[in-house]
Amino acid sequence: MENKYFKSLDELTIDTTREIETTQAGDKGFILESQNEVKSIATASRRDFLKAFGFTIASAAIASSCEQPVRKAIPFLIQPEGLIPGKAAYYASSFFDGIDYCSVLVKVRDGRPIKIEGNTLSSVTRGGTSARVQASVLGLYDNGRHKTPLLKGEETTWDQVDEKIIQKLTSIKDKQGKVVILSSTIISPTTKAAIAAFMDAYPGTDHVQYDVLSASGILKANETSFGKAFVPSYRFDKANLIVAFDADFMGSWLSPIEFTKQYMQNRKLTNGQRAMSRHIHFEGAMSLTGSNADNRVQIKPSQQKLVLANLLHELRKIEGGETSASIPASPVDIVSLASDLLKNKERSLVISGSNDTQEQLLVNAINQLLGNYGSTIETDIHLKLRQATDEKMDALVEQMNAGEVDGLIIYDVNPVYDYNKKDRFIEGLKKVDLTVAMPVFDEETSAFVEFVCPDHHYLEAWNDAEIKTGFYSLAQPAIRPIFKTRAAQESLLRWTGNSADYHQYLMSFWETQIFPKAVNELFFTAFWNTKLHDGVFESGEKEDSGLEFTQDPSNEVLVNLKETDNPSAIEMVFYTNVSVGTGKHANNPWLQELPDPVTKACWDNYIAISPRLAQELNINDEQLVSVNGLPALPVLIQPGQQYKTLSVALGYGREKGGVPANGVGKNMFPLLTTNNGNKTYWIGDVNIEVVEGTYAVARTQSHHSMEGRALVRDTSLEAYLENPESGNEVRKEIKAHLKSLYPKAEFDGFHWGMAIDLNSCTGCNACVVACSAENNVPVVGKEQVINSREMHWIRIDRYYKGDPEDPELVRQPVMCQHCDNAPCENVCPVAATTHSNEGLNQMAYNRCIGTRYCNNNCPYKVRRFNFFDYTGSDSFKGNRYDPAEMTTDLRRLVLNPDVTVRSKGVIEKCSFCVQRIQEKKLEAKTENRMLKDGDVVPACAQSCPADAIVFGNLNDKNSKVSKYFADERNYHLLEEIHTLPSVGYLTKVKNKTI
Amino acid sequence: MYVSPIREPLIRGAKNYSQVTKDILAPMAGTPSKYWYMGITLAGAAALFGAWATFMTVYYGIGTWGLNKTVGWGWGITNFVWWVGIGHAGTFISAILLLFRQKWRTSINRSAEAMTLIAIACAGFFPLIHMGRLLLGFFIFPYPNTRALWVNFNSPLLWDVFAISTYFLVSLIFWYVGLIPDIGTVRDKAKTKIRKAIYGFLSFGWTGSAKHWSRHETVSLILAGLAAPLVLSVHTIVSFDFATSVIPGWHTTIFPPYFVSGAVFSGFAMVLTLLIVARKALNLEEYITINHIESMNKVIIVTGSIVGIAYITEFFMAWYSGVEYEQYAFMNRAFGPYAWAYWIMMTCNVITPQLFWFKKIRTSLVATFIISIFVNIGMWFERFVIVVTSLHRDYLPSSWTMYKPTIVEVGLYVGTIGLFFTLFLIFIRVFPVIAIAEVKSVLKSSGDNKINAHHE
Amino acid sequence: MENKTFTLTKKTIAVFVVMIAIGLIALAFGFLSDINGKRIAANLLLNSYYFLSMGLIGLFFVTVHTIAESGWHTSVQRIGEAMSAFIPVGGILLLILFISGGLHQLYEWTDKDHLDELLLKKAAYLNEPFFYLRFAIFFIVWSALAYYVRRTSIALDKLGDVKYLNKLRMLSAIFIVFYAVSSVVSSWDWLMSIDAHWFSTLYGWYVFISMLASGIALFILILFVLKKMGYMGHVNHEHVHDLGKYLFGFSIFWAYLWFSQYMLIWYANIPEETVYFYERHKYFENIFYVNLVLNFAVPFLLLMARNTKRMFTVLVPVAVIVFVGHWVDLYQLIMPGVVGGENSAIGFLEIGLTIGYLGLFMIVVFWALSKAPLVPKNHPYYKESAEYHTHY
Amino acid sequence: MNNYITAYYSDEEDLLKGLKQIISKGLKVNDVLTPFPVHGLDKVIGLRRSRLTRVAFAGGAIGALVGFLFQAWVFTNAYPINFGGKPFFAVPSFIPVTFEIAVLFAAFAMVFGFLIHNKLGPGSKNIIHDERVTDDRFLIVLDIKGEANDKIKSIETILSDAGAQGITIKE
Repeated sequence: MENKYFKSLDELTIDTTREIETTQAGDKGFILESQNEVKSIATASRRDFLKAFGFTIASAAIASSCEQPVRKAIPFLIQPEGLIPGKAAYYASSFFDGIDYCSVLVKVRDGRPIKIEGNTLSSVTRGGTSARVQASVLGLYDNGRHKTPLLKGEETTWDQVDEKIIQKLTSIKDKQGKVVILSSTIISPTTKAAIAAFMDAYPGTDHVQYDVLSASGILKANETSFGKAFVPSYRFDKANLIVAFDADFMGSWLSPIEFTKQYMQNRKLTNGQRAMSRHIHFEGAMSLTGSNADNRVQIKPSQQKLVLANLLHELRKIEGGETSASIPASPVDIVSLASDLLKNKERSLVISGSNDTQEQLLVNAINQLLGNYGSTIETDIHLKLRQATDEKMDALVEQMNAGEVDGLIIYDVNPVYDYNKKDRFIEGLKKVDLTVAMPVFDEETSAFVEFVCPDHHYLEAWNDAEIKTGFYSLAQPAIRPIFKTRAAQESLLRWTGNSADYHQYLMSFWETQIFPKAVNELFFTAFWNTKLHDGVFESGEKEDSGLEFTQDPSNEVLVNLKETDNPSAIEMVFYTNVSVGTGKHANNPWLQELPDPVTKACWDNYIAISPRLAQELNINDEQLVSVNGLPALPVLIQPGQQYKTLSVALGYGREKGGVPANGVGKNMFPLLTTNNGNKTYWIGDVNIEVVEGTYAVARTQSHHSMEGRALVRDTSLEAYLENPESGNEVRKEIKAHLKSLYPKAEFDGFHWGMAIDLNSCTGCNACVVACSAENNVPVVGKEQVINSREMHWIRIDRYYKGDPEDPELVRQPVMCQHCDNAPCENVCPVAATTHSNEGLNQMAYNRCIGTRYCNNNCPYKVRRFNFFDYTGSDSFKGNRYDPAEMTTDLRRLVLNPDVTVRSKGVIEKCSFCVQRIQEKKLEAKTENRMLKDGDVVPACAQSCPADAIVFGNLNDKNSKVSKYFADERNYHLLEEIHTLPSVGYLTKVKNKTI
Repeated sequence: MYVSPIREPLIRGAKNYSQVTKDILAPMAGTPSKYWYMGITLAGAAALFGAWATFMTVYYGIGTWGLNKTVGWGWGITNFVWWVGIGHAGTFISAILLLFRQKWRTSINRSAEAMTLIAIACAGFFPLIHMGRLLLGFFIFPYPNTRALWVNFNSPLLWDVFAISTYFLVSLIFWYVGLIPDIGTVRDKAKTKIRKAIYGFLSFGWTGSAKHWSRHETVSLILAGLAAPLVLSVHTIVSFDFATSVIPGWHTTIFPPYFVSGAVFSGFAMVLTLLIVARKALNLEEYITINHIESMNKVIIVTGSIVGIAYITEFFMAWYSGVEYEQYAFMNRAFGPYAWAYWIMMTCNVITPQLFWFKKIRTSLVATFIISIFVNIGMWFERFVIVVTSLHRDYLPSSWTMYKPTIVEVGLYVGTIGLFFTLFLIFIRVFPVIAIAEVKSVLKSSGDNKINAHHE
Repeated sequence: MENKTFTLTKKTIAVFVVMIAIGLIALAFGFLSDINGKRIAANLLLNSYYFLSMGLIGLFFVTVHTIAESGWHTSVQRIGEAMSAFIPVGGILLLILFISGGLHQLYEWTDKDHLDELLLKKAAYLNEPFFYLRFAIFFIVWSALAYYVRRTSIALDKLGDVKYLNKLRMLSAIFIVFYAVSSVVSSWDWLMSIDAHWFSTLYGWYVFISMLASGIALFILILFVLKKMGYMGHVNHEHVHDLGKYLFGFSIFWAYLWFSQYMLIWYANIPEETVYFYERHKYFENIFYVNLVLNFAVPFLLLMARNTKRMFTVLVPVAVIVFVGHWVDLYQLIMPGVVGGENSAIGFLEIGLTIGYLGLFMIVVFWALSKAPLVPKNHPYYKESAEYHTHY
Repeated sequence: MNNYITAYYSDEEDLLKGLKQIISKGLKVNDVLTPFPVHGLDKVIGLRRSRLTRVAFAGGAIGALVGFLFQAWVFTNAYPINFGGKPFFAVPSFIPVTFEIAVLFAAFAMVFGFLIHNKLGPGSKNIIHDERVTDDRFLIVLDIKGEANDKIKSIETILSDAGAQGITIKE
């Protein structure tokens, strides 16, 4: 007799003898039957249950209901219009946090934003995202958000604060006092209009922009060179030779997502491309970008100007132009670099991350000499992401202290935490009569102001942005405001007496200001609707002033150049990492648990020190030291760190960020200094003092050498061009010996596979957060990371090669390899992990009893075990382990209902985003078509700003992934043990001079 | 049966049958001694510590242990294999020595079998407690269910379930079948009514009939024939837990016989540890003589040497294989962060038992006792070395970690030791520790007075 | 009452000489026909190793029972001693094979100029001088111990002094310890290094058990022949039963090790190991299964019952099958590596040469048997053996 | 009514000698109770070799078949799942469980056979003729049900001639 088992409750009542095709939408059993499975339905038996297991991975409801009762179930009595339960809607929006800009799509399920995806329609970020962008959805559900307006710390109503603020504003206006709006860089034209409207209403108002990561130096240098303070638009995709001085342009400098996209476009060797750019990086600390460079040169931050000057000098010498008086010699050899640069005139790009105006003037002179303006640096398109000059902020603080400021409205900045002279700011604040803050999160500054007027989270708000000249984008709410918050712009307008809501204001601004720029658009409504749908609008307009390089005071700089004061002095660099950034995201557990791309440490900041200096000072890893008398931090010995340079991350040591931000690391902002009006992100001649005790730093990787194993294979461009198999020669040998005692596996429909181009992966970690968001990966907290129990389904292995003082660094994203001969599947006693007929290695969480045998037997160690009840889904009560407060009702709203939340004692791992595969198969089926290559994109591939990850059907020989697999560079990790992984890696190629 | 006069007697003191009965039943009579109470208090306290650790593990999760993403098995499985190994001596003595007609087994097989059963119970505890979801542990049985799910017959852990439970059950019936005539003796010597009733019930109505004896012997022999390969199979399957994997240091073909040998090695060591104390405490020196100890020590030399050869073979093959992962795994064992464990293992398992080549040492109770303890320690470390040092550094250096046990894991281990001694102490009070009938059957041929025995 | 001394008759010698002649003809046929030189070398290795091992198992039988203080074996120990007399002969045959160019035919690692990376790594072990050194050590120690064990055993019988028994124990212990290592290492050297890229830690023990089971079978056959010739009247059913149990037990143990090795390699499916069985599956599939039937299924099923282990009518055919079976086992260990799938066959060369070796072996054994009384009646444990009966 | 007559020896060699004598006199010895298995007793009183071995074999064979076929059925028929690319009919994987079940069945079949055959078991009410049988007495039991008194007398004489002690007539 043929048994057929029901796969979902509906099927019990529906037809169970269905033969071939059912097009009845909404039948859940239907999801299970992919196109290739159709023929097996006729003979379906218990195998169906396995498919149902596959489905339970995609069905949180069924799975969790097995273990515990559903606590609350509220049906839609009146179904909201346009909402199909179980189907996600996507809304275009824009993310900007003072570091990254990103055009995004917000995935909304049942009214909840649960995931951020890159928007491929934006020609700026082109579908790329970053870790912070990915994590921003969790910020929406932050426990530390302001929930109501506050008056002197007490909860109150909007009417009350409005009344009181207007009263105060009016009295200031009456006495012709001064109000200052202190904000971050405003890239929103409409917001600027609202501010302008406010300034109109209160004539004594000033607007000061304050960037935590300042580009003052560039702005001021360009003001000198071009007569206008702007940041130009850089084109890494057009540069064949990139020389960067301490500019972490793939991590934090100006517009990292955009730059990563551009940079990688020019470095891919797939699709028949045979050339790639060369990237030379000068820096003291090991940065994300530096670790990706073809050549990395270690210099102290204080030497940077000298090296640049010598480079300019050398270039001029070769060019035969005027050479100024002799300058101190460069600490590193730049002669060959100069000639290389000259060979790449108009195709090179020299940048510096320094905030020193003089240094930027040198950079300008070099780029001018190389003819880069107009090609790799566009002066007619300005990058608007940094507009603040530090002098203005410093001046404001002095004015406040002098009692010249009567009202201060703080918007989107947290100077009490991140301003280097925060004490002075606080003092000044006390002398201001009206203090208003408009933050999203409860933060340090909120405690010092009279009125807190909480702003929407960006996912709740309308907004717009002009990222670069002519590149507009829109933001729209993906959810109604969760709390009693109000758009900051609306607050400003309200205080001027304008009661329009910001949505209306934005639309009318666009109708009058932006719509006219659109060509071929007749009706505003149509224009608006399409642009809102797309999220972006690119008008093609250009700047019309400040295009010409007119002034070159670089000779003065050269003449005044001095030898570095003290070559033996130890210097210290301050950087922002890819996770918490400037500290704004410190309360985001996903980001706190994100391992640094270089050190693999998380949950803390620490002082990186070179191995040589550590030995000299007799300091061990994790020893506590104090720098310049500040609170002690642990030391982390960092290969590749410049001998006399220390580095430490900013953005830690939050005091009022909530859990988990508070008390994580130490605040290093107070160490920043101001020189010539600009903030300097390094200090010279620091004093290290060893403090009693050690401090454990949580690291997800503790062994840094490949031990001679061919795990990450790499080669040089030269060798690659000669032999495409270079670096991967061993594969031929391995393949020749691949003998199996098993029947060859056949996957008749799909055979899912993934290819990872190691040449593209920068290690930015966007995929790690995307995966956590998509798959409800728990956050385990610092202590468990120290115990090596982090849960990430995808990790980026990082190894050092060569001399520990000057190592090469290679990376490799590793997730479940979905081996067709998976050692893990064999050993599970209860058949909880099995192989699907599409080549997926699947986990049935319900069936798992937690022997961890699969984990032991996985050569890649990609399986993760729920050591505690991290999610609150255990059947025992009171044993939850949630140090990062990820299981509060609020934060749980971010959970993806398509993915089961795992309970204590269960193994979990990468599923190749099986829920996405099933969703797309279903979609194709309802549309009665075959799946196309590229339809299914797992979360990691979707998030990647470098397009390093390709996913698809290996049975389709024309799919992109098949082509990658056929590439000579392709290899499989540990292929020699015949696991037959479905993940391939393409050899990393460095364009290095040997 | 003729026994050459140059052989040493197995039972000292000119005993008659009645004396044998009296001697062996003596420990069960009267109230327990002060030492017995002290022992059971100590053992019970240790077991309570284990109960606390069990609660912690079940309630809070495996996170209370020191395991991590790379080292998925630690002390738990180390203890499991250690206990299973110890549980091999009893059946080995009873079955294999019976098949090889080694008469000296008669004095020690009863207590060794009891020890086996208790050790298997202790061992079986670990695979259970180390499940992430203990309450769903029943999934492991292939029972018919409405979802029509079955288990994975490819999994060595599943084989373990069958092997361990079969072994426990067969050992239990083997032990009990052997015990039935002796329970009859206890019953017939019982003074109180209750005792008589209880032992009468347990004796299954044993009368000592010649027919029963005849069948009893057949059953014992066939059970021995079945138990002998069973003993091999159990530790073989335990070794499959490791050897079927692809982890360097785990995957090696020599594991099955080498584990079996190691198991017998450790089991004999534990039997020696227990019996050297028990023979003194229970006044059984005339039954468990220096000869017995010496015979067991010889088994220790043989199995210890096999284990030693296996160690060296593995090490040599790791080099000879030319496989970098294999080579690293073994270099890491000997010189890596857990090298101390490796050298403890080498010292205790390979070097110390070789001292038994000296007759003086293998006939010295003190030396035997000390060396048996060394072997117990060494064999624990062998499993630790195999489990932990293979896992903590396997294929991808990115995932290499260190493992450190927690107090909860220590509690579980100490707890099973407590349980072991508690049950053993109870055993010596309720059942005869020496197989009375079997000793009587060899008394004539191998007793002290055998020279007087006339035999044509 | 008993015929206690064995006399080697001319008729017996004639039979063996004929067998040897068949062997020589087969060898000559091998050289004259177009049979691959590797195949001849492989056959010589197979038989030399096989019969050398038979000699070693004979010695092992005597020594292991001596140190286990066993009594029953004394009735049959002369057979074991006589088998050990072949050790020097077998060793010399092996040496001749190696030095006459067989080494290069058999082992690819001897081709010093064409070593791949992996073999270069192993060259510290797999090189000719070291190989011959190990050979020399094994050969000398084995032969010497075989000689001394037998001499001491005869002395014990002659003089009946317990002092000789103690000496015999000492010698036995030395042999067991040495053999424990040398049996394993020699199997790596002579057999495993044929497939020089491959390795298995269990290999040495597997080969040892194979030879042990086969050695017991041959032991039974020799006992049977002697009985047929009217000797060994003092050996009763109990002794035969014990030998039968050995044959049964070791056959199961062989199967156990075969399974352990095969299953583990099959299970993990790592190419560096699977290559070995891959070839055997592909080119030697019949042999692969025949091996299991002859060496496990037959003795397991036929010797399970008590009576069959005691009766020559069943035991002898089973012993013949097992003896042939382990020859087949050795064949599938050697041929795939040396000759390869296409050129291997079992023909006149194989069968004839084996008959020749058997003849040579038997003549040596019978010669040795004739040199000492068959019944060691002065052995202190002999009386235990003579009165050996159990009620099981 | 008199049912049995019992007598004992205190040494197994005397027992064997006595028994031979008694049996040669044509008496049928009903049972002999001993504290341990006496070597050679089976032959003297003519006990057949036990056939429990066949029960064990049958149990083992059934166990092996059940074990193997069950696994094969699950993997090829009821639950054919791809585990690491292994064939569904994965014979090497089935061997361990097959073996264990065979041993389990054989052992249990035999032990239960033994108990049932001997009427032994928890709560079994077999007659205990002499409490010292399990200590140091070798007791012989003769059936005298329905025998005449003089016949009983003659039996007693034969017994005492054969060196038996403590001749008792029991109901």
